[in-house]
Amino acid sequence: MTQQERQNEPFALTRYTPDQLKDALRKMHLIRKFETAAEDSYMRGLIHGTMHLSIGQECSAVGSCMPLAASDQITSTHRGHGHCVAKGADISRMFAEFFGKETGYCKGRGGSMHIADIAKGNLGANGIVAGGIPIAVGAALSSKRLKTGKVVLCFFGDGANNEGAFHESLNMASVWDLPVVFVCENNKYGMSTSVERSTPVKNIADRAAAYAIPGVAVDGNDFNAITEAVDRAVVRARAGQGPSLIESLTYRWRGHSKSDRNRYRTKEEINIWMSRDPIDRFRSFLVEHAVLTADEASTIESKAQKEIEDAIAFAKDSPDPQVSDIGRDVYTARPQ
Amino acid sequence: MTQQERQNEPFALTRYTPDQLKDALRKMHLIRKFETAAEDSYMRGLIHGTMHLSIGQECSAVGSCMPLAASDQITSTHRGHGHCVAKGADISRMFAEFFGKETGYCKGRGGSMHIADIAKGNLGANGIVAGGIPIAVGAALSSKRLKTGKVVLCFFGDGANNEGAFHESLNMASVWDLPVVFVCENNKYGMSTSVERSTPVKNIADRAAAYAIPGVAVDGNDFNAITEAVDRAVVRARAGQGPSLIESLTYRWRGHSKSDRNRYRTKEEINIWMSRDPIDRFRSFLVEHAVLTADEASTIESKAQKEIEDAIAFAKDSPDPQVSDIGRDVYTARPQ
Amino acid sequence: MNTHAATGTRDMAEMSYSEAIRDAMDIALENDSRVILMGEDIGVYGGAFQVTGDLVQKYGKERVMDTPISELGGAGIAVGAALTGLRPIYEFQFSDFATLAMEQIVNQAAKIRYMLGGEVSVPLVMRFPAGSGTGAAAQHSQSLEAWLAHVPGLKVVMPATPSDAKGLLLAAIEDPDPVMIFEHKLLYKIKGMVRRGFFTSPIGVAEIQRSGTDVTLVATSIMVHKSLSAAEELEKIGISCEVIDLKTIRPIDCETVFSSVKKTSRLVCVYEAVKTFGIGAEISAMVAESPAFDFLDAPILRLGGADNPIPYNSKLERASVPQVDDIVSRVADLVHGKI
Amino acid sequence: MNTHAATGTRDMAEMSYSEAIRDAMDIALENDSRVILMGEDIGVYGGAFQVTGDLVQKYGKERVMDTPISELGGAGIAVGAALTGLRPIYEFQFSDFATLAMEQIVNQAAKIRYMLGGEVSVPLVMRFPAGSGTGAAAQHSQSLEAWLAHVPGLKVVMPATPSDAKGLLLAAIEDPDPVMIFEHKLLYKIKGMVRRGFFTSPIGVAEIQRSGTDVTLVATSIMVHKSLSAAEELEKIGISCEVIDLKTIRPIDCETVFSSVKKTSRLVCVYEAVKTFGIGAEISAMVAESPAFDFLDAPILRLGGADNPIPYNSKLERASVPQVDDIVSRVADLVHGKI
Ligand SMILES: Cc1ncc(C[n+]2csc(CCOP(=O)(O)OP(=O)(O)O)c2C)c(N)n1
Ligand SMILES: Cc1ncc(C[n+]2csc(CCOP(=O)(O)OP(=O)(O)O)c2C)c(N)n1
Ligand SMILES: [Mg+2]
Ligand SMILES: [Mg+2]
Repeated sequence: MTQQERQNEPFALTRYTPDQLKDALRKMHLIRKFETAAEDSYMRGLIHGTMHLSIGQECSAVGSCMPLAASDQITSTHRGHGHCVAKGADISRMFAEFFGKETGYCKGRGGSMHIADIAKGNLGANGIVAGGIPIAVGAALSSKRLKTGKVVLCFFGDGANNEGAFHESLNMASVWDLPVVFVCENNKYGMSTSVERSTPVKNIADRAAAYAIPGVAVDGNDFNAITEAVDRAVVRARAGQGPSLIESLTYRWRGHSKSDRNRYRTKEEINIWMSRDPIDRFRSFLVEHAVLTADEASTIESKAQKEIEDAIAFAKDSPDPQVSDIGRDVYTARPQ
Repeated sequence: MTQQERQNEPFALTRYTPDQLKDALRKMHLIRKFETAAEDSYMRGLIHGTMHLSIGQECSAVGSCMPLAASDQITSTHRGHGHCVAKGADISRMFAEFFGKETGYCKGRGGSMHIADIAKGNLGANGIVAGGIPIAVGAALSSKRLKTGKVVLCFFGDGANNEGAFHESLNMASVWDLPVVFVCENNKYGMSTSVERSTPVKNIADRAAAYAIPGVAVDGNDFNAITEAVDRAVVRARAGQGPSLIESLTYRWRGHSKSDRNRYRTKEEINIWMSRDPIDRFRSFLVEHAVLTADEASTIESKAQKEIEDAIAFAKDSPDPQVSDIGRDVYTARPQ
Repeated sequence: MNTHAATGTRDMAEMSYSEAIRDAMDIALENDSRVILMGEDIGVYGGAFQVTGDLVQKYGKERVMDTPISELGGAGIAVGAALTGLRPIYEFQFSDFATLAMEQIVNQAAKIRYMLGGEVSVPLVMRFPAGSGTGAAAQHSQSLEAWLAHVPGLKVVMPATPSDAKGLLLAAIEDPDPVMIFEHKLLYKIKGMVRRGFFTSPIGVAEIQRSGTDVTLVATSIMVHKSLSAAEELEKIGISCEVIDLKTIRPIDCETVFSSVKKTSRLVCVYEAVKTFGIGAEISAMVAESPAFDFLDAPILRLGGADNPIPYNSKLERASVPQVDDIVSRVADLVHGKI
Repeated sequence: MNTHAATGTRDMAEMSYSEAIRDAMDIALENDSRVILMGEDIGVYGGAFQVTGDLVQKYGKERVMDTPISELGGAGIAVGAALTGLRPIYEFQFSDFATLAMEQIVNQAAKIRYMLGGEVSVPLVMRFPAGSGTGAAAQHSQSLEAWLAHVPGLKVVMPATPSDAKGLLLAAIEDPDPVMIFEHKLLYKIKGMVRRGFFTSPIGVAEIQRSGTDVTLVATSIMVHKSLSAAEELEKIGISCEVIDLKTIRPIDCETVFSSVKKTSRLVCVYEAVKTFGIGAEISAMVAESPAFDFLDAPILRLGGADNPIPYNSKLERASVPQVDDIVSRVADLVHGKI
């Protein structure tokens, strides 16, 4: 390949090894299947809370985390299963948490909305819209002060961009040039409220200008676009040049949560987006560019399916927390 | 005067009668003298709280209120004496409030930081930075829903522009096209923190773009500049075209409050600004354009001085609230 | 005093708690053009708990306003609107999100009238879906009413029945001062007979829901129902409970509580919020400093929430708040002198 | 238990309450590079109450960080920093502004450890200058500690003396969990002997500041001083008061209170916050449900703040919170059986 050809090559192919790309595909499948199984568990009455599924947003989650080092950190949202998988979580412990089991990531105390994976750098989903944004900035402050070199990637939704916490956090991250990448996953709705009805600017990314930081809107369902944009922001953050705002345009196929009657959008709209499945798109891309064969792709998918089934079995077999432990971890136990 | 000449004339001369302009000068003097007397009372131990003086910002307050109709409303800040005078308050009741007297605007319950003048459309100063911003938007919502035709002018400082309330309020005002004019009085510091250290954009007015509303920074010490900018925003608001953000560049001569040691700025800086006294500037402008003579201007000033002295006498002679009335007005008394 | 006591059943209809709230809002929107609803997803979505339902169809988006996700600004806009002529009813999607709006609720809504020397009032209603039991974990299950009851200038009500949900809401809308309404999410589906049309239930008045002689149970919201169930169980073992539905926690109807305690000589406070610093502390202290104190034959018992954030796991979640069994056993212990 | 009781006076220095706080922060900044200070105008300005003073000169802007006026974001950044290795001490300029940050304090800081199954901790300290008496009116004079004491996951302390201001702050910084410190603004200038160098005062331990036999006064913060003054007056008329400085209001040192009540048989709670739903309610209820209840010879009295926002006028302001005279007369009435 000539230098010239390499430059015209899609970003992901220049930056990631085939194994990394296969792993990305694997993670997308895991997310889709995790969500599908979660939904199914809910239907069958195995779950007593609600859940926020990210089906349709798999590429955004995986692509955004792709440029991160293992030691980098993320903060996530109520719609956080995908982010968690993308950052390398163990599916078994995720299901166990979802089922409220002692073997879960939060020992059954947090559930779907609070899954975290500290070892892998996922500082946690958050039940409060925009609640994780200042926390991400705080983690970036730790990185800068403690000189750990970590970059923090902060996920939030389009709805979150109208919270005061968004404004205050982006402002301070900019004032202090902190190593944080803000990824706003714009799936067109905050619950039932469309971006048009909540946010008067054309692109949420345009708001970056109010903080004098770079802002870019990209197709979050296009693996090359999202990885390239995040990569640039990560490089910038790592170099001490401060934060960036990336708007990842995507779509959620399912309702906001289980109580959603989908009255605020049309079937047609949903169908159009479903017909542009981001996982299919990524798989085709990989096959087209001979990163893998169609057969290999199928194997990845079926392995993912197996992983999911094993994880569910593990979770189901796991013990519930003991009621007598209810007060554990409210405070840190200290040697007397 | 030909059409052409009229177009080149300074804005204020085209829009306001000489009497209106003289009254504006009178108000500026009243503000300066109110603040000076307030400071003096504090020094002499007549006041037990703190205060935030707006000396140096008189033109910004008066010029901003100039385009408003009497029935229009404002919300104000901790540094609110000037806004209150500008909207037409009775100086006697202001002093009475400042002295904590029953005859004060708030019957001695609110003090300096909460002076309001509902009859004149001043919905109140506010002790919470940015606390008045959503309230102003709410008042604008009332105007729109109740079709009163009122415009609401919302004062706040540069420091306030980093509060979440600023972001949320401007966003909703824009989404709903409410008749509100946001006037950010940028006096270079939020307490000790310079705008450069708190706000990464060049002009706070640039943040208007994040809400898709007009934003303009003007010299708030230039009567023509500030009145023209606010006038345009008021016309726009009255026409149902929604909010605007105006950044009024000004400077406070005194410390933030009485506990300020002025460590965060230089004497030179203060002196430069003091040498560009906005009241002198406005007076010279009026004399130059023959709106009044130097003598008339002096008379206005000395009358203002007299008004202040009478007001202080009234306030001093006024009764304190009764301790037995302490619980009055916590709730609205209702006929049983 | 039950305001609809005098009304025949022809004027009554069975409805759920959430239908009763919707009915009240419908009546208010119909009767008073100053009334508006504000909140997140209360329009076409019908509200996170389907309380506003289809009201947007009937009254339009200008009166049933979806807000962006901006609780501080939204609450503040409601305050400003109330100050200037509208009568907003602001819905928090979950009461937990009130944590974002405490500034406007506490520093502004509660204090403006007083700070301004009585020149204005803030006729604002806020609705807070509260409580645990939905598996939504620690950030969506809190009961924070004690915070607001600590704030002079606010009124705080906690209707337990569909009838009160409607009557207290209509009273709140009529009230010139800010009224905060805590609605337990698990109550939305309970049914009850509710008077048709306009009526109000008085703010600040408690109601004895069951008469008894051995012990007074003062309960709020969902705990009224649990206490009534417990009282039935306790009757079987010979313990006669008087159950008071407090209804308003600011201002508290002390007299109803005092009289009952004077009669029964034992007091138990039942509430879902974290026990420490909750409503039970206030009721207990109020009695302990009153003449009713002399009538007490036993310590005052508080049955409140456990001292932990609400956990996700459903067994732990249930164990975090008083259940009927807990009430039965603790009250029995108290009456039997074991406490 | 006074941790410096055993120390000779050579190791002691007289300092003001605010100097003691600054000293603690200085020591912590010196000893532990993870410690940072955050807040509005805490740098070159030295803090609104001059508590941080010149620390920025010594440690630089990276460790003594002026924040923009953004309490929610600032608090949240402190939470995130605490979660990931720093030990932030966040100063609210006035405790009233905590109303803007309740989301991060209550939903995040207090709950993260529990929600995450104990995988992390949040070693965060927050300082809240609180209380009235400065003529700053309703939005700058509140005492909101009861709110935070209602929240599992937080610890809440209220030092009354320079020594405790230092010792409890150093204990808070060492603590792995979030500790909220309420400092009464009128205490900043009081002086007292304070041990030099590093020491901690135990969180959760109350102290009897004066022994007595007729009545127990449980007080917090500035009310400890007012109660001690009242006790002197009361002694003159033959009433012997035991004065307990509660120091920590979450968790409360119940045993110290119970033992005292068993001895004196009378209990008065003295605090500045609005009486209703304040710390007095909790103390009263805690005693009323304990075995100490049987020892009580009189109703439990609460002397707390009036049921109104703090007014500006200084006479009204004074009348809004308990003063020494009020304590003297109400305690005398109680002991004389007039209540
Ligand atoms: C502070 C706060 N307000 C409201 C909610 C309720 N809520 C949960 S998710 C959601 C919509 C969020 O929209 P967005 O940020 O776009 O994320 P998405 O659900 O689309 O992924 C709302 C309103 C909440 N959890 N927290
Ligand atoms: C929410 C809140 N945070 C902090 C303060 C303390 N405070 C009062 S005024 C002020 C500075 C405000 O700066 P700016 O908005 O620029 O107004 P200016 O004082 O310059 O007129 C601060 C920090 C406050 N009153 N409210
Ligand atoms: Mg969305
Ligand atoms: Mg300023």
